[in-house]
Amino acid sequence: MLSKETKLDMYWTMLLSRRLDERAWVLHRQGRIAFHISGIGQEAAQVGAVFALRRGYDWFLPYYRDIALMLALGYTPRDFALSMMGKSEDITSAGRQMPSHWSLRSANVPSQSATVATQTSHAAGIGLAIKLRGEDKVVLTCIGEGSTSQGEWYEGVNWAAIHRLPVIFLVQNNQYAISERVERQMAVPGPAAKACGLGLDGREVDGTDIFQVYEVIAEVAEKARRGEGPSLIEAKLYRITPHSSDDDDRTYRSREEVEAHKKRDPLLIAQAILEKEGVLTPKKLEELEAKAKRIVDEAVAYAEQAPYPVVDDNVTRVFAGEVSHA
Amino acid sequence: MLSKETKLDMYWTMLLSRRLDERAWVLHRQGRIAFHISGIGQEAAQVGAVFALRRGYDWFLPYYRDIALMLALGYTPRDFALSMMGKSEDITSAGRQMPSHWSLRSANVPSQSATVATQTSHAAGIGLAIKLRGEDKVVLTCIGEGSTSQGEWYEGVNWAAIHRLPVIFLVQNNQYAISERVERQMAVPGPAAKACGLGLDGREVDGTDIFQVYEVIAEVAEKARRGEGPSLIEAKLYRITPHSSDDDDRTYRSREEVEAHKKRDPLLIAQAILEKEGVLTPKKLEELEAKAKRIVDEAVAYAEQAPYPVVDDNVTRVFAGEVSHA
Amino acid sequence: MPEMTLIEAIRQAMDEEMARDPNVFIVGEDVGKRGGVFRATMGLYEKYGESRVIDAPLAELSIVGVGIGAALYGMRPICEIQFADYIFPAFNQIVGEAARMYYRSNGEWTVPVVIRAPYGGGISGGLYHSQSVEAFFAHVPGLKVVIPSNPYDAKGLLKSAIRDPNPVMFFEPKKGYRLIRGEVPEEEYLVPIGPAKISRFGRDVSIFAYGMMHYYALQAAEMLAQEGIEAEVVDLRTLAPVDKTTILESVKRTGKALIVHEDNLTLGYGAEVAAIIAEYAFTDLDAPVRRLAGPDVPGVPFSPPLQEWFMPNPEKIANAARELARF
Amino acid sequence: MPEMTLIEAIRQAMDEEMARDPNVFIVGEDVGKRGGVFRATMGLYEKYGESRVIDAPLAELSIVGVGIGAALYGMRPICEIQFADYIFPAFNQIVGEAARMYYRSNGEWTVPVVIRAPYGGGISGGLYHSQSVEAFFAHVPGLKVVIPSNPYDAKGLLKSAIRDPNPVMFFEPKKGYRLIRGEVPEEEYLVPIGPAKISRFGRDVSIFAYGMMHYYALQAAEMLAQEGIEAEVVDLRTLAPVDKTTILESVKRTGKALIVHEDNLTLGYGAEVAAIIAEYAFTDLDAPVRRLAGPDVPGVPFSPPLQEWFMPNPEKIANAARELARF
Ligand SMILES: Cc1ncc(C[n+]2csc(CCOP(=O)(O)OP(=O)(O)O)c2C)c(N)n1
Ligand SMILES: Cc1ncc(C[n+]2csc(CCOP(=O)(O)OP(=O)(O)O)c2C)c(N)n1
Ligand SMILES: [Mg+2]
Ligand SMILES: [Mg+2]
Repeated sequence: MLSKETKLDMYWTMLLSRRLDERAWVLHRQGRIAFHISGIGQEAAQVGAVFALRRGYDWFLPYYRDIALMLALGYTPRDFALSMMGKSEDITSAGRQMPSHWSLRSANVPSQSATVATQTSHAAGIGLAIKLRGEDKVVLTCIGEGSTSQGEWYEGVNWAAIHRLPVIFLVQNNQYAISERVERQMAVPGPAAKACGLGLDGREVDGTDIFQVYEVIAEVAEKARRGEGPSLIEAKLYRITPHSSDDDDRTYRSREEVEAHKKRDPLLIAQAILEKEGVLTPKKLEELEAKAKRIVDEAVAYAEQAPYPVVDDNVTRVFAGEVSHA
Repeated sequence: MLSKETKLDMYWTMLLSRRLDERAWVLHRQGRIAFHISGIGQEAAQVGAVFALRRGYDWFLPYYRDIALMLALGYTPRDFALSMMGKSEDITSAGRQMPSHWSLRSANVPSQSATVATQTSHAAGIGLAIKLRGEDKVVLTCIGEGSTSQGEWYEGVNWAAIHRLPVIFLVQNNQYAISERVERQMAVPGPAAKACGLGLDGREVDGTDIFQVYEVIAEVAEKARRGEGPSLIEAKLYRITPHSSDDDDRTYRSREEVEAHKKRDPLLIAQAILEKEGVLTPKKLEELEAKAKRIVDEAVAYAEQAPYPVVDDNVTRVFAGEVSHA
Repeated sequence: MPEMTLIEAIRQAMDEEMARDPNVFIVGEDVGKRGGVFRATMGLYEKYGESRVIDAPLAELSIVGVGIGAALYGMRPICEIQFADYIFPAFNQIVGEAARMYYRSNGEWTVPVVIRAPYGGGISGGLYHSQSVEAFFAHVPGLKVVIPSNPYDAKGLLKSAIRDPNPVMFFEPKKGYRLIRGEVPEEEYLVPIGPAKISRFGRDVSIFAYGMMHYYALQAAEMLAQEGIEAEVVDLRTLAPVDKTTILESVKRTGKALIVHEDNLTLGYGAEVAAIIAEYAFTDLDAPVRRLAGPDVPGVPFSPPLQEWFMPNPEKIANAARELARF
Repeated sequence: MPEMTLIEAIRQAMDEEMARDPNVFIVGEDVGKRGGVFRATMGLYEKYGESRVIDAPLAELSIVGVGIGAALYGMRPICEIQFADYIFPAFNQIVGEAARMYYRSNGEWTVPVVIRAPYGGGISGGLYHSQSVEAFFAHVPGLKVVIPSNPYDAKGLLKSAIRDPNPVMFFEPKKGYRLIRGEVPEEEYLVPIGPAKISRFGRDVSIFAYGMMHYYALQAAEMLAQEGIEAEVVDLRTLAPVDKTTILESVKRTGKALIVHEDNLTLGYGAEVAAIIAEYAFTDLDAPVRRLAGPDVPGVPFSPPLQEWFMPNPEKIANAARELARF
């Protein structure tokens, strides 16, 4: 059973992610950042999954919408703000990568590219290494439902299934791949249905309910640790925002559809649950909101005054081992 | 119901393929050809499938073991012999490709590469074109079970499933990919089990019984023509020979295993059925054997004296349209 | 003549060819209702319907593979790869299949497919939305590789590409999509695949470029002209097959060659141009063959000063050409 | 010193490194019981077990992708691609992921993976079992590309590759697997990745080559020596990063450069070598820079006379070098 503190912590992480994410949209509208891609509506799946695993021990291969997942792993709003602005202190890449291309060595998050599905076979490879070394770590990798159309995805999952590797494939099914609905991606109802053809456990979960996600991930993680192999979890949710700051979603979906889904906002759902359980009071909520605002304000202010990278030897270095990274 | 003539014709095609294939092994041992890859043990699946379709009308994307399939489509032993020896008259490629890299425009067989699974998305594309034009043609594409591990394969099948294209994916499961058993390729019992995750009809058939294969393919072809979409058929059989003339299968499987499977030789099974039905008499069989020998002898003799390609302008031409192919 | 942007010219070429030939169809990610993420196919879904403007699954390999299959059947697919950066999953199909079909079948089969992809940096796209990939494909016999630098050529070359019986890689400088404007005739025309174009004559130094870099090279030539240096600018346009004649004639005139591309230096397209010049114009040369290219790092960095450092621009081109002219 | 074949040296390198470092493991098609289709891993499955010599599903992309993942975790995978021709399905993983991991993470993550693949023609393999693919990868910053031409180098370079913290593409001239023999010391040694080697000194013309073509170049030099032409032969060995210094010093001595490879001409590796020479050795040159390469057709044809036509050989190399020496 989750303690009150943990539940509150989970809620807080979602809230912080939401406020940071919203701020990014504002910064983009103000022309202060070049690009933003959002996790709004997907926070429950991401935070629920992380809390079911062991931070600093298990491995994570997220995808670009995993802001909340990264915050749950210790990545900070300041880190994100620095990355959005391409500043030198960006800890993921020193300003080389676009924002939301995560990397966090301290939390066992390898660097990610933009090319969808490439992380899937990496997750399998990490799972294989864990198994070869006889350890009990678990790997979680996330992806959008559209990206499961890639042959890459299939090959990675297949490896994990054959070798019964400790990998959890979490598909965040937000029903769109940019403009394309899931019916243009697959002839089955959803990604979970793909599991039967690959020979692993496949399940659907309501991705707007953080506690349901937590339960499912905790259960399959335990299975993975026991050597019972990988699982494919489809978290059903909805992409409330346009695909990215470059997108205009009015060309392909109605406002009514989006509004209807806003009623299933995972943040509001968690809030309602916690209020009912008496964990969250109006006063506490106000406090948390104020704290989130302060943290986000500070993060943005810090990043804005932080220096850009300078063009030095480091920028031309493409191989490890030429210098010692002591 | 198949007529006696047709049944005999089916048997004859298998027999001819077998004798041609055996001769290729002999030629290789004698150092008269550089390479051979065999279809022995897979003839029933191949010939059964072709007879269930409309030759000269439907489309075929075979794989390298489909000697019998190609003979059923009108490719001749002489064509094969010319190709084995890299002679100028090789109709698949004028000596450019290794043998068993089929191409036969007159029978709607596009040119094939050696890179496994690449034909799968081509088959989907042809199926798409057929659907776009509103025609009732069907596409058959073959592959080995090991090659269904390729992401390529998955992507091609996925297309056909989404668009309900008239494509039959025939997997010839001969239980090995070179030395690797099917358990190293997938975590499901066999390729047919992959269909459920892709959203199309998947079936197993005894690939050593030509008449069972015929029935199944005829049925799913009819479905495809009616616009009811693609099917995935797994023909269970066994690769009786080494992978190719370069292989030594004693390093990875026992002689007992191979001998046991020789008892399920599709040629003997068909022979027994036809003898029982009175379609095939000892005399007829003798006749057919003699005819096959004569045809194969002649094919090899012809190919051996045929000229090699000469190095001319044609050999440097890499683009269509530079000359008119009148 | 109406003026239009690069992307409008590209859209018009597809529109006209779809109207002309019912075998032409478009397949790619978000090309339908969305009209493509850069809006190249805007309006075509509404005009030609979902069977001719097909939203593909998110899987580039099969976008190309399905295109190849349809082309074998006699269709004329235009495959859109959303960003050139995402063409690698389809590499096997393009290099191993499309490029070889004609040759390996001794001419029995052809693959009339056009593969369009926006490429290039300078748009804050970081490593995975900025890449130049032309060199990989220009190395492959059996592929034509085309990169237009202006609306007129873009329209005329794309129409030629769609009608070509061979696979054509058509890379579009996305930074120029809305930036580069130019006149485009109302009446039908084609620009042939093959010939390069001398877009500015000069006697002091030849600058070879394509796409966005050609646009910058013209600006650099303007700057140099004010200093009395007359640069000749050659728009390579068709990278494969390469137009050796125009390259060599230009070097014969100027004796000096600068090749510019935003792709990284090593084995970028400039290597081939330099090698051709070093072999066939050796006696015409009176200076080393110079290449100005993106640095040899694995992609264009995102951060503004790093991106600036990576990308060639008019100033950098002018500097390199000036140095060469003074050699 | 014991003499051995190229493939024995390769096997020995893997064996020694597996014995030395428990993180080293092999993954590929048929590498286990079968010992690889060319027998490069023969005996290693028996010695190290199925958890360190892993028969992969028939899917190159994930052979490399799984290798990358394991490398990120700290393992030292050796990924075997059965034929270089089948590396294209893995192109996205190699070029987009392995090559960029270090750079994109500002050095936080490294991918110490070795990707081995037999390459090259002359073995009646036709279009899909003969290919040279080094140029694609030598174009990609972040990859090291190594091609040995003899057992000594093969062993020493492969051991260095396995210990290298970066992704290394290791291409093996398969025609030479059993043909090329040479002495290999009993004691442990490494050959560093990076430096080219002048394998024969001469003053008249420099021949740059690697792999099988280097083997032939030495034979050509013998033929030329009998005619009084002293060819210098440079074994490039490491194609990326390229050893400019050795190349330029050799050209300084001879004034003449011939580059030989079996990959097709256009944008083959020779283009880069020629471009480097044309830029940095311009004043040393007293003849055009010559390239001898496979013709620009999409693959090596199968039929004996066509294969013969495609492949460079000692005679063709000697002819080209002779012509250049007489320029
Ligand atoms: C290989 C590749 N092709 C195309 C893209 C461009 N792209 C970025 S996100 C995206 C849609 C992804 O949809 P989905 O997997 O459902 O994830 P979502 O964005 O909906 O969370 C596309 C097409 C890419 N990043 N990588
Ligand atoms: C992409 C690719 N990788 C590797 C090979 C080498 N290869 C040729 S056949 C084969 C095994 C194929 O096994 P399967 O698909 O089961 O077909 P079978 O040969 O058993 O009929 C392999 C690995 C290839 N041709 N293409
Ligand atoms: Mg989605
Ligand atoms: Mg098989």
